Amino acid sequence: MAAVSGTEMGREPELLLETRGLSRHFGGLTAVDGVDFQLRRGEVRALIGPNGAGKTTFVSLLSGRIRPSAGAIAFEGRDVTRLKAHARVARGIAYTFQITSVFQALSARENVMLAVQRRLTRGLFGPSHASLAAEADSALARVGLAGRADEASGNLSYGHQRLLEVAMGLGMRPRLLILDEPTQGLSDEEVAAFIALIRELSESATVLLIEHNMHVVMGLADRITVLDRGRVLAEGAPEAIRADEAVQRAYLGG
Amino acid sequence: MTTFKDRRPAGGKANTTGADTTGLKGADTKPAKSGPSRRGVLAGLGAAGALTAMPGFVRYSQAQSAEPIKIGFQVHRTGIGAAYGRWYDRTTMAATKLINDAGGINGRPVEIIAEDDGTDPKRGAEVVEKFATQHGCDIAFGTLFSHVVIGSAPRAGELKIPYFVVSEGHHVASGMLNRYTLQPGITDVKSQVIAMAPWVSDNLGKKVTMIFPDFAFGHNHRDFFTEAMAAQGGEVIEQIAIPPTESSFFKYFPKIPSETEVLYHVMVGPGVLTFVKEMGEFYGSNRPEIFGFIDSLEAVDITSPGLEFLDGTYLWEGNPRQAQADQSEHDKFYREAVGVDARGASVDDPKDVSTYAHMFGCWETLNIVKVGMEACGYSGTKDRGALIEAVEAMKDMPESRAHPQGAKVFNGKTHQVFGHQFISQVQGADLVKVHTTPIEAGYYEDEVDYTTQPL
Amino acid sequence: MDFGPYFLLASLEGAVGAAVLAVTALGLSLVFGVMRIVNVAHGEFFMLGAVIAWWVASLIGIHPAVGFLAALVVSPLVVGSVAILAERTVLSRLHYDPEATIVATIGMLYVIQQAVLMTYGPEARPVQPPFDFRIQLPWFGYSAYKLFVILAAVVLLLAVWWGLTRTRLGLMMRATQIDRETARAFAIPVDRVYAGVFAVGAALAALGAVLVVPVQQAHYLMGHDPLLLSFITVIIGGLGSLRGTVLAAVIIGMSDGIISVFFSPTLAKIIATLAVAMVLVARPQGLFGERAP
Amino acid sequence: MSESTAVLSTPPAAPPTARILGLHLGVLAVLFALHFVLPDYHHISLSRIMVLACFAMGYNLAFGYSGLLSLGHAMFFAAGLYAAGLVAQFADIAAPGGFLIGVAAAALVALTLGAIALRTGGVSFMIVTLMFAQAVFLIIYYFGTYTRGDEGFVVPDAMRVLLGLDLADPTVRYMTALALFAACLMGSLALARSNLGRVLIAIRENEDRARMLGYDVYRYKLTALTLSAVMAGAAGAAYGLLFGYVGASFASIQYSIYPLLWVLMGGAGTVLGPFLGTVLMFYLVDLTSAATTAYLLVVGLVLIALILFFPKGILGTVRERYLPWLP
Repeated sequence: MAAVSGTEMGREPELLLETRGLSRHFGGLTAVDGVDFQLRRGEVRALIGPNGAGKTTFVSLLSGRIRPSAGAIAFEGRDVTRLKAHARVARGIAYTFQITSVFQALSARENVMLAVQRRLTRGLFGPSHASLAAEADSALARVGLAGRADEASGNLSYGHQRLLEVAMGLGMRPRLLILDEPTQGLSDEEVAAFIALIRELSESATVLLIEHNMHVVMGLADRITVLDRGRVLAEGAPEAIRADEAVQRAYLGG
Repeated sequence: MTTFKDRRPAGGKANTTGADTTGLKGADTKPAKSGPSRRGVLAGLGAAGALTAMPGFVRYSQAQSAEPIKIGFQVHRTGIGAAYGRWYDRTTMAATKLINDAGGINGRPVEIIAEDDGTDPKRGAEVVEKFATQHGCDIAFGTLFSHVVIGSAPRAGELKIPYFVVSEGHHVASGMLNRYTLQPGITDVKSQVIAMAPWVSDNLGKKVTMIFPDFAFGHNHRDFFTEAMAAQGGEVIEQIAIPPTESSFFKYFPKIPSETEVLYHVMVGPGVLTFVKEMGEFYGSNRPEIFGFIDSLEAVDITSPGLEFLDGTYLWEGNPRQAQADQSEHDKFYREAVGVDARGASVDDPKDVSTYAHMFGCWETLNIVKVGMEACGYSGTKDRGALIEAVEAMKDMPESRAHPQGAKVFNGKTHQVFGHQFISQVQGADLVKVHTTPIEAGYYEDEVDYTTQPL
Repeated sequence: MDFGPYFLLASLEGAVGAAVLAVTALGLSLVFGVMRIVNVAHGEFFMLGAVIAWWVASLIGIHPAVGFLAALVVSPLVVGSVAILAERTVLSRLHYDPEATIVATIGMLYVIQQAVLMTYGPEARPVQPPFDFRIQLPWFGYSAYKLFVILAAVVLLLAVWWGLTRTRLGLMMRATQIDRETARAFAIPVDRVYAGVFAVGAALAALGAVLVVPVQQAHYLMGHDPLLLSFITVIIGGLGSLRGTVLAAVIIGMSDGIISVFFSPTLAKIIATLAVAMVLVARPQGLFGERAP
Repeated sequence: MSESTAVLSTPPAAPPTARILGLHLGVLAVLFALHFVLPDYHHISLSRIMVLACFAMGYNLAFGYSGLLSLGHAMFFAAGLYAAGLVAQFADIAAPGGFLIGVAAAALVALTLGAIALRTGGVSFMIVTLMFAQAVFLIIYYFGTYTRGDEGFVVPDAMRVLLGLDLADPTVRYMTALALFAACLMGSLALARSNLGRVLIAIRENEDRARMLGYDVYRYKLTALTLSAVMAGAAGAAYGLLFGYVGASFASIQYSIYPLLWVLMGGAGTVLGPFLGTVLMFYLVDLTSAATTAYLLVVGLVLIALILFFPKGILGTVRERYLPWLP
């Protein structure tokens, strides 16, 4: 299956992440099947595909939450295949969960402080409470949650919890931010605000986004990768993907 | 075996503790040296009102209305020692009643203050503290299980409250404990075991296999008996230790060598019936001679189903459970006072079997306390040291109502008493005494001289 | 004794232990699997079963076999009722929160133990086996009743298996185990199923105790070891896997018998204990669990 | 166990440091003052309670803050108790040295057995810790030649000396216990409010999420368990040296369950909860045992009532309803 060739820009941006022959089997089932994938620094990439295409498994392999059955992953030119999840985070790969999973008992601020703290911590004890809180508050302000910093995050609305997740992502200052269906369950206005936020964010980080909402995908992505049954079905600029027949078959023809 | 050195500094420890830290408000109590400030503040509060209104403080303030001799009775009401505790309780109450009926001690009535120690060393220590500092007891008394004794004794020593144990453990005479801990009412296990060896070797056989629980009590049997048997020209050919949590024993029997002439068993804990029953199943009618300690069969009816196999075997008894043909009038008197029938069960309930081989120790100890207190003119807690010295001065204790188990010799240096031991044979439903050891058969060299320690 | 007969003896002993353990642990496993709670009072249900067996047997003095059979019926019923009472008044109000349940069942442990101490007393009391028959093998004798225990346990296990797979209650239990919410949607009275499971679990402990009490004795502190062993068995067998529980019971029971042939007993216990721990470290889902919880 | 174990909630507001510090120093000041006014029995008992409360606070670090439900903490207490006791008995090492060796022994047990146990989680962790503790208990029996098994042994008086002061003296004992207690209490408080404490709470609340924030969850858990063991071991060593007895009953499963009960009663994940729970449990047993031999029955019923009506423990409930700033 030939990949749609991407739009050629003036110069080739540096590679941020690359996978070669990445596979993962669960028992007899192959969720990810020999995927070769490249991500350039600074782009916003959307990962789409029908349900069960292996999108979440694929990003879980990238983030280190699960181990690959075969293949290799390189991040910034270094092999991270054997690296544990937390160590990959330290290298700059951040992952936000599909199902909202903030620390419900902690305040919004403390949630973000946790994200900031790891980055600033050397050894067991890290920076002062005040400096952490200040940085957390600025991240909360960026996602529009400044007024809710002291609220227990479990009491926040669903949309706000999604925003909090993003604020935590911001707090980590990742090089690669992986967002798993970030707009699921959000209202139209919330989605619009979210698009603006990701755009702003993409200036400082590369973004890999799993998304069902085509409006979001088309509005955000520089390039799109389509997964189907664990393989890369197509890859290219949004317009090219929109026009691709194989993609349409996969989505519409079932 | 490890010997536990006495590490007390020769001149006694740096005396930071002052005379009496236990003192209650009794007029005869001196304030603790450590506590003048504490006492001062307490008195200065004047208000003890506020404090005494709290629940735990009630007895504290009532402590002096009457003037009985208060004996703190540390009793196993719960935990693994509960079956023993109940009979220790009855014996203690019976002895107290007699003492009181006869005018008490120095004209003062005896009051027993019982507290459950849960058969746990930590709670035991707390209970001793409670006797000394809250109940205002004159002495503490009555403990059986060794770990409770060893856990409590340091506290008794520090609080300087005489601690009379009825434990049969070797811990007192080994020198591990302190001058305030005494065992004048019951022979210790080392002496019991040593006294058995000559008879076993002469009458049952020279090649012995021992089965014992794999903890300190069992190890005492293992070490002392093996040594004593060797001295008799016999030999312990196998030692089978049973782990502390075991509930079935059958799989250990194949470890018994076939040339075994005598099987020596001492099991402690509720598993004994299983042990005997399985031993019967294993051997059938073709068995070696069997000799055991009755400790684990205390409070157990010898006619219980499963114990049939014991018929014809021999048991050590600290005091014959069943009234024997040559029963002394002292035993008769004691038996009746406690409420035990001729078969060793409660007169109210023939199924309620006593711990006859041990509980006499409570009776005799209380009588020794009485004699000791009267000898030193005991008038209050300030005379505790004098009481210790009075008991240490005791030696011969002839058989009497006060000593219904038989005559005894007390060793004031080691704080341990030595008495006769009995060997009974199970004959059908009966335990028939076949041998009485002389007191000297249980003697061994002193391992400590407590009298050199400061009071 | 030669190695061969010794090994046979140890295996027989192991099999008896395994049989009782399988029945007892199955009760815990059922509760664990369906309700997702740890019942620390399981050992006390076992003890209660033994004590009630003694009571029944000593009330019916006709023939040991009659007393034993009566105990086999009465004891699990009484213990099951106690369990239902506990489940309705305490556990259901805790909404089966795992930690809260542990604390509450520790409380029950104390209550049951103390209540038995106050009424039954601290003595160890024997129950006569229904038949007292000794089989003489060439090397040693063996109790026929113990062989009966193995047989009875197998029959009981088959009965439980039948009950779970062939009866309506069993179906409801399994449905509830798989998914509580869906079961509720299918109009399964989940609350009553929970009460039932808790009762059946306790009744199985009581049955295990009735089987063992002619071999051991009823004593108010006897629940400690069965609890610990059942606990281990259920975990090793794999959470919620009844087949795993039974298999683990056989392995643990047999190895307890056989290890004692080769090592000094206390050392054997240490080795066995550490082995169980290491199995769990290597396979947290248990030996027969399907996948990590 | 489950991830939904919100045993506590942390204060949403920025913690009022002065008030918190005041409260805890106030508790210490009251304990100091009580030395002068308490009747002897309660004075002795409080010495013991403070030592055991250190055990409970150690347990709370693992269970309350990090969500590690261990059923084997007796092994850490026993490691401290036996190490301190055995070096006193056989190597003539007196109190300060013995105490440090006890603490080191507990840390060593945590770094070996604890490190293995932490490879598992949830119910498996409970069982593995239970098994390890049981093995430690049996090992104490196995080496009965030195440990005297169940009987235990008395720590020689001459070894129970700290800086020339006799630890058996009531005042010295009380003040030593208070010093240890103060160290553990303020240590717990500092930890609960530290960055480390925040990570531990995060791990308790949602281990997976903490990992995806880049925290090496295993290393943090091991740190928490080791700190917890250090406190438990310190309590054990202090217990042996202050009260003069070392015995296997302190390594039994009972002593793994006690700290769990104390912590749950006082409030898991609260700094003062373990102490409160220890005090209440002690007096519950002490007062009921004076009134009835069935005190365990009362204890059992109280436990059930507590968990039914105060599931977050006393201070957990207080924090939830009245004092949200309580650490």
